[in-house]
Amino acid sequence: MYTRKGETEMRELTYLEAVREAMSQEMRQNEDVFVLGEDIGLYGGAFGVTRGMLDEFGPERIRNTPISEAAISGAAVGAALTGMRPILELQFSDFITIAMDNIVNQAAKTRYMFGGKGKVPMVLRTPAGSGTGAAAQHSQSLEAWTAHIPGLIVVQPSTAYDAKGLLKAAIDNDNPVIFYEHKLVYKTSSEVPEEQYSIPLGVADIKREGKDVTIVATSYMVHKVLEAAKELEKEGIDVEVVDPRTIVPLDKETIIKSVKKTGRLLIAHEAVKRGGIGGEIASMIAESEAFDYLDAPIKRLGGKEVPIPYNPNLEKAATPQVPDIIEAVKELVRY
Amino acid sequence: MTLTTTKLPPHITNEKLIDMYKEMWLIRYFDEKVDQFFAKGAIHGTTHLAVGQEPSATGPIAALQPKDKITSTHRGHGHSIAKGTDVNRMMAELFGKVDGYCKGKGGSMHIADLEIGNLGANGIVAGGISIAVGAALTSKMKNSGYVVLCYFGDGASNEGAFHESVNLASVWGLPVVFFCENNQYGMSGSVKDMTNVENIADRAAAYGIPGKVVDGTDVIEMLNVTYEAVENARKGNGPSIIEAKTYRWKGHSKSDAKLYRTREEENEWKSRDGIKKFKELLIAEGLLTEEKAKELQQEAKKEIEDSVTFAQNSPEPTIDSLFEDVYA
Amino acid sequence: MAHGIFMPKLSSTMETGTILQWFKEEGESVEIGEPIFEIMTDKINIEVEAYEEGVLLKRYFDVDAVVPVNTIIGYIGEEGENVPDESPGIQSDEDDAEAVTSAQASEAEVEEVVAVAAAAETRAASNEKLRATPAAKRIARENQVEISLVAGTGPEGRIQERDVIDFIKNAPKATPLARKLAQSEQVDLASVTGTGVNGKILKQDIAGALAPAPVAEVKPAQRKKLAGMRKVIADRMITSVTTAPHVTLTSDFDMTKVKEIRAQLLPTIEKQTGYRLSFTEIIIKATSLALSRFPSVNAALIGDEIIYNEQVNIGLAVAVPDGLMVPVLRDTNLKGLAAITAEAKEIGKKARDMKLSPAEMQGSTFTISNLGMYAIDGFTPIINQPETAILGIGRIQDKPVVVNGAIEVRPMMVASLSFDHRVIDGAPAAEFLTELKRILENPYELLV
Amino acid sequence: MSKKYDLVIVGGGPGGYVAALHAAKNGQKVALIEADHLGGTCLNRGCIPSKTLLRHTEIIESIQEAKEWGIETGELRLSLDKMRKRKDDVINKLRSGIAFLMKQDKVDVFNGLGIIESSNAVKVVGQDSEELLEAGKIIIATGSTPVVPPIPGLDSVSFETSDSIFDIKEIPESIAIIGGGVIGVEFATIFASLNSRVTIIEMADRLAPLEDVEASKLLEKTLKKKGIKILTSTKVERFEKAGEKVATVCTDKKGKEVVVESSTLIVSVGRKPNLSATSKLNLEMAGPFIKVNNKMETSIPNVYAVGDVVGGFQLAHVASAEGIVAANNASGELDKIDYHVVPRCIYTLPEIASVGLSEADAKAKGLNVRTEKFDHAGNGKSLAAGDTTGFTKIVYDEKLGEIIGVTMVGQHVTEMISEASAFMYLEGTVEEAAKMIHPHPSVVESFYEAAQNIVHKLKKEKKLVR
Repeated sequence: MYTRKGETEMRELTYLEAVREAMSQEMRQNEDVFVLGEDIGLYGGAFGVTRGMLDEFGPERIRNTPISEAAISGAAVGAALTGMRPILELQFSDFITIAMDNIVNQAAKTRYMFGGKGKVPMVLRTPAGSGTGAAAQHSQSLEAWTAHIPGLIVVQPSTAYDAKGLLKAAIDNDNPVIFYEHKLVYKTSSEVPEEQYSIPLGVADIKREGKDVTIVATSYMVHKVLEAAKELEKEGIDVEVVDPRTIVPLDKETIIKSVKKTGRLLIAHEAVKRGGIGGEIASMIAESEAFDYLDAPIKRLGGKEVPIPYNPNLEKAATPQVPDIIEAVKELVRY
Repeated sequence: MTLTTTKLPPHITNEKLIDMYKEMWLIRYFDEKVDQFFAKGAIHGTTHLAVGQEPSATGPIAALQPKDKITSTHRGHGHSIAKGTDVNRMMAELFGKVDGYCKGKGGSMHIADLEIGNLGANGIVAGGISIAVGAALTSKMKNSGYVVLCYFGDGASNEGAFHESVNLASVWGLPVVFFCENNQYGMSGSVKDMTNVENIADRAAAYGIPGKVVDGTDVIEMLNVTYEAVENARKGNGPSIIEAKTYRWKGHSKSDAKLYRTREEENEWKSRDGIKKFKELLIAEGLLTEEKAKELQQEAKKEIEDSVTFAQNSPEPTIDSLFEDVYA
Repeated sequence: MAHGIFMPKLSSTMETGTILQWFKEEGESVEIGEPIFEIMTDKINIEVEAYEEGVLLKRYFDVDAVVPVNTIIGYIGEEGENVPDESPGIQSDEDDAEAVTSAQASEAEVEEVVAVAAAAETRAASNEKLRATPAAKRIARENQVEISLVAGTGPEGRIQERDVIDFIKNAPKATPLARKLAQSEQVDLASVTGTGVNGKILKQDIAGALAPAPVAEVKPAQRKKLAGMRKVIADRMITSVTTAPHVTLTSDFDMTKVKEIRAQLLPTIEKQTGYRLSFTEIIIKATSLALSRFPSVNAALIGDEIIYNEQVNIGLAVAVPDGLMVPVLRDTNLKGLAAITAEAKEIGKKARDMKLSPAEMQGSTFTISNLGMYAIDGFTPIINQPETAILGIGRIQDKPVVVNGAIEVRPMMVASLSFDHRVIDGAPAAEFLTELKRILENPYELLV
Repeated sequence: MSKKYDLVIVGGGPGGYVAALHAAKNGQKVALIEADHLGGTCLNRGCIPSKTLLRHTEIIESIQEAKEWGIETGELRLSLDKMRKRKDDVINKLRSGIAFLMKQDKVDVFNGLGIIESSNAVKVVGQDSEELLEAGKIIIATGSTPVVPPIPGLDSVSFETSDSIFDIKEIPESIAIIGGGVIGVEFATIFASLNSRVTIIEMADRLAPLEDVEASKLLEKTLKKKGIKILTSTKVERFEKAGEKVATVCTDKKGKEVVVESSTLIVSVGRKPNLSATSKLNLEMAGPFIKVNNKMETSIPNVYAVGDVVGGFQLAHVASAEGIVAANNASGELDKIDYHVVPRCIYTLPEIASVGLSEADAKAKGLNVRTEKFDHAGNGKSLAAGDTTGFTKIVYDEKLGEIIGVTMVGQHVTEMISEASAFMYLEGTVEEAAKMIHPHPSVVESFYEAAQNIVHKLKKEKKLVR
């Protein structure tokens, strides 16, 4: 993993700890910020993200809710509309289906419909992605849905350092933010400065410089792509890894610049390939000046068009793995 | 029941009563004028009119304190007017003009005025209920002391959001009053076919909160009952449900031939016109004379005519306003 | 002030409404919201309520009338107010109208945009497209390289970036002029070998590549200039062919009698002249006789004048090395066979030895061209101008011939007479040839 | 026993001595026979002496011009002796230069008349000795001599030719020049500046007839401005003695008799090949000249001929180029002469220089050409130099932008013509000429400007192959 030197003392934090620290540090300063969600109090959150926060902030600001995604998502919108800065934890990103009206028709559109009056500064944090054997209804990656709605901001941090900085930016932002945390990334760790810092939304991060192929990857896929890049380096293929960090707004310039340099683009995400954001990024590149620099057709890797299966081997086969990435890159370069 | 014998909320003065009378005519003429323009195709899209439900807008909102907030529905012109939203800017919004409340981008179902506590109409059936709960949550957490009056219709009472929200409000004891305008029909679904309880208010018991049925044509009864529920909530005793039996004289929307109901039923409800009853009550109580009533009626009509002129003179929004306010 | 009741527009597609029934009579009072009449639209039947209260002053349309949207169909107002006798048509107050038209206007705009988009759709389908990656095309564009000349090494022959770079790197060096000529004549520089300094391609190299490559490595044929006698013959032939409309008549002569007469006279003439009489001399004699009877065949055309020759001088075409000479036997109509034979033989030898004097080649009035010694029957001899006709003699060969209904073997010879149709017509020429046939088939007449 | 050489060259002029040096460098054992002085006509009686004297003319004319520019001098005193001395110094320096080169490259130089006995033997006839040289290969480079036309009375008067004129003792009071070709107009320029009264008599209808029509018109105009009398389309009938002077009797194009009296007479009507060395050979001839192919081979194997003796351009630099080709072929290295780009210069003031075909020649050849002329009046350097007479003219093909020919008239254009030659030799087109950055200010910029005008025109007319 890469490290990034900051002024203050650096220490190794897991992704999960980084998220918790971001929320806690913000809540200590800002009364309006509070967390609501199912089993986030004593239980500490389905994945332990809010562990310990009940003791520090009490039940008023760590509000355990009934299992009513429709109500609690609407309540978050209402609270945000009237001055609060709620952080709603949706236990699994798959449950967004029950809260969809409040996200798509209320949160995203209120400011626009009310002619610029009112704002909905809320963050919807939710664990996403497969690999934990949770099967089809608890393993989905549906970021393409929310990315499709004007008025929403969609964030997918891949590392602890990014998670802390981006969550801070999300909470400070006056718009509704959908903040996807991949379950398998919770336990990865990286150097995280102790003091609060904010990473601007819409700025991609080159996780690895390279000149032969550009791979745009999101969330947990960034780790797999970096692993593949190490292998490919042995065969003399120099991969550049671009992590957009936020899907909306998308840092098009960085991706275009990279593709102009390498002339080859692979997009990798865990979500089902059909209708995934890979298609959006590919057409953005095809419509940009980078088109003239393409020396091979744009290639995408995404989940198979199947619900995520329970069996571990089938589960692995359902989403792109490191060997798939290596194979795809070779196909691109052999061109 | 006469004014002198019933105890009115302290902030209701005689002038307020007269204002309430004129306000109801304002609400009626607004919806009639809008209906007229929609019939001529002069207004874009569709609208939902609440002609006949004026008392359930004016009565309950009259019970509120200025800091209290309301959430409205897709048939909410009356609620907005009763909460003090400016008819000129509302009419301009219906004409899609820049001076409209939403700069012409919201339309009839999204009129709102957050400064005066009007958290806005909502195009989604029961869309406003969980938002009202949220607003009440803020009031509780910041103990701002305001109560949220949450309007919804008989149709909305069968949405999942209604049950979850009322339960959440009751569990967290939130300062919100759920006010149901049961106008007998959810679009074409008669409430008798769609709801298996005599009164929607009866469902309050399911969430351990008080529920009360009132006459949707009696503005004074609604005033008092709402006042009681609102103050109870303000004291922290949690939410309650009030159901007003009322009737919408016009169709669900512009192209509704009202085949689902009989003319007799319509005429029977029209005969119990809340505005006329309130006029007779005020005259009986000596607070109003026939001429003054006519005068107030004409004033209201004039205000609505002026609102049309205002709307027509207001400029169209520029194309690049398309991209404004997507994000804060 | 009376208010117009108008036909409402109840859906975006509604154009007209049909009045089904009236609920109010003229003069009856009307409350706001009270239904006044019922109409049928393209979708549903619907009751139309009053927006004004007052008295129904006028009804303009009866039941079943089809009324366009927004047409005034009646008036509500105070008792006794006067209103127009018939309907003023579409609601006149322009603000509503204006609102209506603006709504329609926006729809028109939408149509127009859709049309434009459709037009853009019809891209010209380009012919079988060259497979090249955008990067390859970009580099080709930037270096003015004709991409179709680049060999693609990608899958299915797709041209990759490196292919274009390699093409540029080892593109043959050529002078600007050579490059321009190659471009304008579509010559692939790679296919040209440069003769300039260390292989640089020059303009002439391109020109060379353009010149039609010699079909096969032909050994240089022996070249000879068209000159001398050859040139003279060529010129005369071309003049004759291009000025005289040649027609050739052929006829089969039965040479049985001629053979007999030759056999008989051969020894005598040989004794007299030392030369052996040949068929040619006999034919010359016969022809001369015939010519004296047909002056037009013995004529000459000089300028626009026909000269009917008195003398009959026969020109005899004699093959010589590289050419042809036509020595002349004079007054053959007056000379005997012996004289003709001797003269013919002598003059023939002189011709072959190229010793003929110019005088001996002038003055012929008719020419005979004899190809009898070859396997030739009929042919189309070219008139020896200024003469007007020429006789071609084929070989004498035994052939089955019907004589008096029976097949007999006879020594037959084809005679081909070409004549100048400007001077001689078909009939006289045919007559002359028939006469010649008659004489040769009865040679004894010659002795007369 | 006669000396043996791989290559014997007869004639030490620009054709001969350059061939000798080149063959020597190719490792050949070379002998060079020169009857007179090394350097031939060009060095001793042609280019070098004339250009030396023309330099004096340039100075004299500049001094006169300078008066208008505020640079005044006293009365000009001209010393022909000093001028002649400078001319001789230049010639001697160059002669010894060539001699040194010969010694350096071990070429044996024989002074005497070379007579080619056979295709492998050459006799050197010295003042008092003869020598026979064995030759593997022979190059004939005997050059040419001025033509003395058989005009009646010529033998009865004294006259000069280009061979003798450079040694006259005084500046002629007046001078008649027969022949308005390259040599005639240069002599006219020299003597006009020495204040002789000069008259040129030319049979053709214009001076320097081989050059571009506009060039020779401009030349006539400038020579007239210098006071030189020009009689074109005039035929010399006869010469007569007129006291001390010579009377040249001629008839103009209308047949009227014109008499020109002058103290001196120069005959420069052309040159004829010097065939003194080849009397014993049965060479195939092309008119008066020795017939050669593009490898400079004559009809006799192992015998080559170069320079004026084979005719053609009759220019020193052409002779040298032919010499090199002959030397290469003689030393077994295949080489062919290429006349595609041969510059021609006339050192009058202003100078004339041209390369490739003139407009008339191109059209005569049936080429579809266009021309572009840029007057030096519009050229900054010419204006600064105070001499704007002159122009640059490009003859080009509109389809490929090929430069078919260039003619330049102006100061020192003989130095500038090589740019146009380079473009033609390297087959550059008007586009490259229009693109190449030229020094500013410079007279040669006019070539650049003309090229740009052409490209703009062709682009507008969408003619040029892009």
